[in-house]
Amino acid sequence: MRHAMLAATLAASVAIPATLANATDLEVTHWWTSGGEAAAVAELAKAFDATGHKWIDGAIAGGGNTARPVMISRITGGDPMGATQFNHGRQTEELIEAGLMRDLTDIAEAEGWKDIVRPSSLLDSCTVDGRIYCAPINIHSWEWLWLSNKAFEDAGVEVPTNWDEFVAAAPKLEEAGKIPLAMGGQPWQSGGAFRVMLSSLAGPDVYKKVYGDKDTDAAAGPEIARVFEAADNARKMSAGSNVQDWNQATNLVITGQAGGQIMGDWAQGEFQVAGQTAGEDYTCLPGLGVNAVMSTGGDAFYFPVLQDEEQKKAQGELAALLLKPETQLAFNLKKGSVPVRGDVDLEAANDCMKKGLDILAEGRTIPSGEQLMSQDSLNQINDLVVEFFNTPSMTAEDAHKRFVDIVASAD
Amino acid sequence: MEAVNNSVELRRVSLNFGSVEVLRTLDLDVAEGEFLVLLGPSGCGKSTLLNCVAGLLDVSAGQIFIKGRNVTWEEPKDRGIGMVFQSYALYPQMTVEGNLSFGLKNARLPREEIANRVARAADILQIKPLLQRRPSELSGGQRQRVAIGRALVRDVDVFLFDEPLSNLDAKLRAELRVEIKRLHQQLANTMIYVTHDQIEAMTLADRIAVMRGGVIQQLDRPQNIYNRPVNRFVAGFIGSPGMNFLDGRMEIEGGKPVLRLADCAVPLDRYGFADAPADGRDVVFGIRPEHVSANSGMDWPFSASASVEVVEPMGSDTLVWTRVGGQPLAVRLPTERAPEEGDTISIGFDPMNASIFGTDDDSRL
Amino acid sequence: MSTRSDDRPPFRPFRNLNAKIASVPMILTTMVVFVGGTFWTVLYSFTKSGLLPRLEFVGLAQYERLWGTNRWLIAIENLFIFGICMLVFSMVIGFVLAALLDQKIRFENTFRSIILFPYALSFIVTGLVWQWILNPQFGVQGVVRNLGWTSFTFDPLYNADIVIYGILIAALWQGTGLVMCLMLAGLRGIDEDIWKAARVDGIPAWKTYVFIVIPMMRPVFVTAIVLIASGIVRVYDLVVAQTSGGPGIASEVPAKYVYDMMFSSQNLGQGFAASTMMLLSVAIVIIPWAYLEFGRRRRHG
Amino acid sequence: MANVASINTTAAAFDAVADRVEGPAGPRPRRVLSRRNILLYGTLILVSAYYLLPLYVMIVTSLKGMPEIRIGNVFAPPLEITFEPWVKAWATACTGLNCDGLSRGFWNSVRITVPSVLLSILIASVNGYALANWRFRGSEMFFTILIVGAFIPYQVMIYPIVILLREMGIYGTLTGLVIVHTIFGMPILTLLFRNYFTSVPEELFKAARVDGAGFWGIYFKIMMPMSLPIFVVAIIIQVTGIWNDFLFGVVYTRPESYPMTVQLNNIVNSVQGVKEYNVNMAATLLTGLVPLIVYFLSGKLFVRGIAAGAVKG
Repeated sequence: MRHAMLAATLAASVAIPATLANATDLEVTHWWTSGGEAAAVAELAKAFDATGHKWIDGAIAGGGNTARPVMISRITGGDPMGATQFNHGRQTEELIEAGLMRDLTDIAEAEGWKDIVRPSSLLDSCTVDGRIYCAPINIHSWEWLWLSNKAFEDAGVEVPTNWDEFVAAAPKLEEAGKIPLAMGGQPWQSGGAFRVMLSSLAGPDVYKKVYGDKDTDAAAGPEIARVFEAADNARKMSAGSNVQDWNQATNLVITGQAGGQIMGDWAQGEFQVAGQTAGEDYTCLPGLGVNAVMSTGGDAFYFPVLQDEEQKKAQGELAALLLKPETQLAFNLKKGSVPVRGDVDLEAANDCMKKGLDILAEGRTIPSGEQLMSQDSLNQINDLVVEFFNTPSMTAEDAHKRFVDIVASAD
Repeated sequence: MEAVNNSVELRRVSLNFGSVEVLRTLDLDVAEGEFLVLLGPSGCGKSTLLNCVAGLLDVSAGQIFIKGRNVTWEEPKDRGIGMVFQSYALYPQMTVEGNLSFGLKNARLPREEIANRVARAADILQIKPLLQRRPSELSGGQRQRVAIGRALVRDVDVFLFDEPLSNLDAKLRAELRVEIKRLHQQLANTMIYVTHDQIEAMTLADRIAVMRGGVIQQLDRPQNIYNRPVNRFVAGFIGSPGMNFLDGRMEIEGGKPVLRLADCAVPLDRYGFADAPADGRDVVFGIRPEHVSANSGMDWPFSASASVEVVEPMGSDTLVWTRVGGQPLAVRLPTERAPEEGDTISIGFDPMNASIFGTDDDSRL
Repeated sequence: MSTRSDDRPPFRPFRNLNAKIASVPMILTTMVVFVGGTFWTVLYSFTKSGLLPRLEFVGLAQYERLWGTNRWLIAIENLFIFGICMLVFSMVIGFVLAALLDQKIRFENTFRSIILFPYALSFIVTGLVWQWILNPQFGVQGVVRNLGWTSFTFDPLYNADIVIYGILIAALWQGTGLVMCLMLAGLRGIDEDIWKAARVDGIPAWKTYVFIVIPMMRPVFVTAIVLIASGIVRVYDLVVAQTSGGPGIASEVPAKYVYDMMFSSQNLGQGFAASTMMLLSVAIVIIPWAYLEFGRRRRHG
Repeated sequence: MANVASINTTAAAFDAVADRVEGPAGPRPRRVLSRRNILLYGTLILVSAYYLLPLYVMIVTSLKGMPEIRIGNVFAPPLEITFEPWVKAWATACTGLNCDGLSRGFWNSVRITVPSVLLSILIASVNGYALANWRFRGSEMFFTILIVGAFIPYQVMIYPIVILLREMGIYGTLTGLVIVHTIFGMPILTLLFRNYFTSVPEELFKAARVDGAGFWGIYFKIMMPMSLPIFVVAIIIQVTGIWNDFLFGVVYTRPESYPMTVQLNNIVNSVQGVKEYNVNMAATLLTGLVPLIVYFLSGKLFVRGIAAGAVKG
């Protein structure tokens, strides 16, 4: 920081031409490293560089759980980056309370974010005590089941239209040497899949009660017991899948080695990179084909408090840029996610994306897990589910009981 | 200030390592030009004392004067001393010349002065041809000459030697011993010399301080230490082969002191008692093997016949083990007059040459 | 006793000043980082620190949660299994290899270099290599299956029950060289006369090793055990590179739990509590050793 | 030693042929191919093969193309040698948008390792020297804490150090990481140097003091020139240790200055589509290359470093 300031004063004192002084390097950290994600980030970088500034890419591989610690320790460690990706929601609460994040309210008002961001709950997640601290960039929904048409063809069964059919088709898939359900080994993947099963199979109301109100009665109820039965099925179906990363699991579906995968809409980016077409090569079932609701979590950019005036200005420009229609379109097409503004023309959107847009338009939305629960509690649930998936001897009842315990102590 | 006729003075110096007393309230004066030897077994504190004088160890209490100047808290380099170590302690990466001049360079002496002094020291010690060599290329004797040279160039008043000859073989040791003596005669500096070798001590010293347990037992001229040891420890430590010690009982018979050794009695009237002898006191009677004669045909104040148990030839002399009053007694005889094992010989000695110690405090009566 | 005032040494804080200046980094490291840092962490393990440290005391709540968390229990169990196996195997293999190399063989240097070289590699490199070799599709399992034994199964990294042994294989590959080296140094330190005496007495070689040589090498064994044990508690990089704690959380270890809690779950208090437990377990190993080693040395003066 | 031993064995073998019929005379006959030797060397060769296997697999895999890897036998030598994976690993492999391969991490590691090694050795050697020759009240206590501190799990101190560095304003900078490496290298290095300087005859030190050299004079003019081997040992320990570090690199640096190990982990674990095992192995080998070179060049000194650091406890 001191060096930056020194450099700035020096720069000012020797009166470098104005055009040069305006070009500011801004480091942006994020954890978008898979093929589709990287392509989407490149769009953002291109747009930002077009303003005359320079996007310094600080990609941190290994997913949010690896990247967030680095980001947080840099922000709390007094070495903040220019901007950083977070899942909006409660991950940044304490950083904001500690005064480490920049208040974007003035920019949001100037750009009229209140009117264009849809659903409005997205902006609510960025708001603490009436002030806005983040720029939402996309809507990500977890509630998708991606199916490989080729795999079902090979097995000689119809492509299922809902979870139960999928479960029923599993034996045939296995006979054909396929893994019915691809599932990466990282805890957040099975944790997320479980949450999808919960909101889809038990319904949005139960979901809100459990994750939002931490209602132990609901958590202990028969609906959740059924969800654990479904998870038990999923466990059996995913037994043969031994990959770690989510995109490797997606790759199993793309290549037809696996029947399907429960994964967020970012998986779509991978299908696109592989040159596959929705409806022809793969099928998507929102809400597992049961309850077509979508969570409205997603990614947002936060801007740590900086001292350097030039960099502050660049921050502001980036924040405004992120919600511009062109940026939204270019980014979200590549990323496979849904734009945060309703007025973006999504002609180019494919089959699956349109399905998502329709659900959004109808308002069948639920808050994301990150918006409802602290990362700590979510990680506990992730740990439980991933243990369940990897421990065949653990019964659904046991897991259910421990789930209730976690919900009881969650915040 | 104290009188300046003493070169080195120690006043009530003591040194503790934790609860261990290494030096106990020690006083010592070394006269100008004197050659003083600190002698004692290992662990007696003699090297420690030398290190204190050099300033390499801080004393716990007391004062040290060199040339009348209180140097108790001075740095070693400021004390006007030169020191020679047992392991030579030559700087391995420097040439002989570098070793000799290192201290002078630290003292920032002018270049010519350094060259002059090095040349003079090399001359005295006859190490001129070695000046450009490294210590690893020198023999043990040469190394020790260089080490002495390093003290020499410092042009100081007091030389400290810390067992300088212990690492050399017997022949070289004898050679260098003479050389050190010659050096002392030539330079007439004060020298304090630590050794555990009594021959070195006897041959070199003006005075010897025999130490034990951090205390100076006896400080005297070599002959006195040999002839009149103040206690049993000094008596046993000095002399090789060691003094015979016979346990006995002192009685006054007819107004004359007599030593009772089981069946025989030794008249002690020729012995120079410090105090009047007491009747019925348990004592240790010490007599050196060289002071006992055998089959000499002379009339000794005490004589007895004894049978030879073991014979140890030592070259020119032979040590003959016999028994007196049931206790072993060694006799040192010229080899040509040595008896055979099993012979019976007549032994005799003069108690005037003996030393008698009380059993209570081991000190000389 | 002393009568004169200058009998006593004067108080001189600037004596030996350079040595004190030279020791400033050490004093700062020990007092601020080692002692201060440890104290700070232990103190904050009793607080409800989330993303940022906060002095809001909650008593033993973090520890209650810690010992009620399955992931921690798995981590502890893994550490236990891994630790015991690592200690036993690296000691036995290391000693046997050292004994083999001590037979006045030819090419001793070559053999020693080969066995020790993995020790020069980082845990990340080690973890990634073994991840590849143990890859069920292309690695050992795949090769054996291609040879015709199609039911052959060896996929430790993808089987929650045995994943910790998969990590153990890599750890042993990396670490036995060190033990071998220490043992070899120990064997070389043993007086040749012991072997001569044993031969004269007609004692068979293995008996000489077991009853005479090994007891004489006690200090080497103690050092090796302490080194390995403190390394075991720290094991982190290897797991991260090889399995990232997976499958699921089956190969979690305490060091990773601490890191994840502090930085990923944004629950510093929990992380501090876990690291305090790690400290405690190290103390159980180190304090007796330090007492034996340093305490005894001091008594000898 | 080894040479003498081998000469002896060879000599014995020749003597065995020339042995007379009358009865044993001269050295005991020994055959090279005795059962003991077959067993001994057989075991050692097997063991060596096991230890070399991963190295072999790395090299082989890194020289294959992806199609060849997919038909799958990690042990088979490459049918068609390609250096493309190496080029890719070094120059073009991606983490996120940064597709400049491991080269960046390599230079970062160099920038981290060189000052860290120099600073840590400088501080620790002076420190060990002070502890060996210039003890003062409390110096032994600090040393004991330092050694015991070496066994404290890093996890206990990670966060306090974050705070310390932040307060000093050097969090995330190279300086910060260098200091962290200096701190954590201090116990082992101080021990190494202290033990070494203690073994230097004390009289040498005393002689230098009588000669008027002070603390720094003795260190630079007497001790340092005498101790080159131990400095080499320390350099070996530090270069391999710091080069191989992962945890501190992750915690205390920012992504653009990640050391090679961290970048390696990122490249290997950030998959785009299919895992490119050949590139991964090339990257892994590249990362391991520096310590391996140090290891094979230093030979006995490396062993001595381990023994010196470890055996004395």
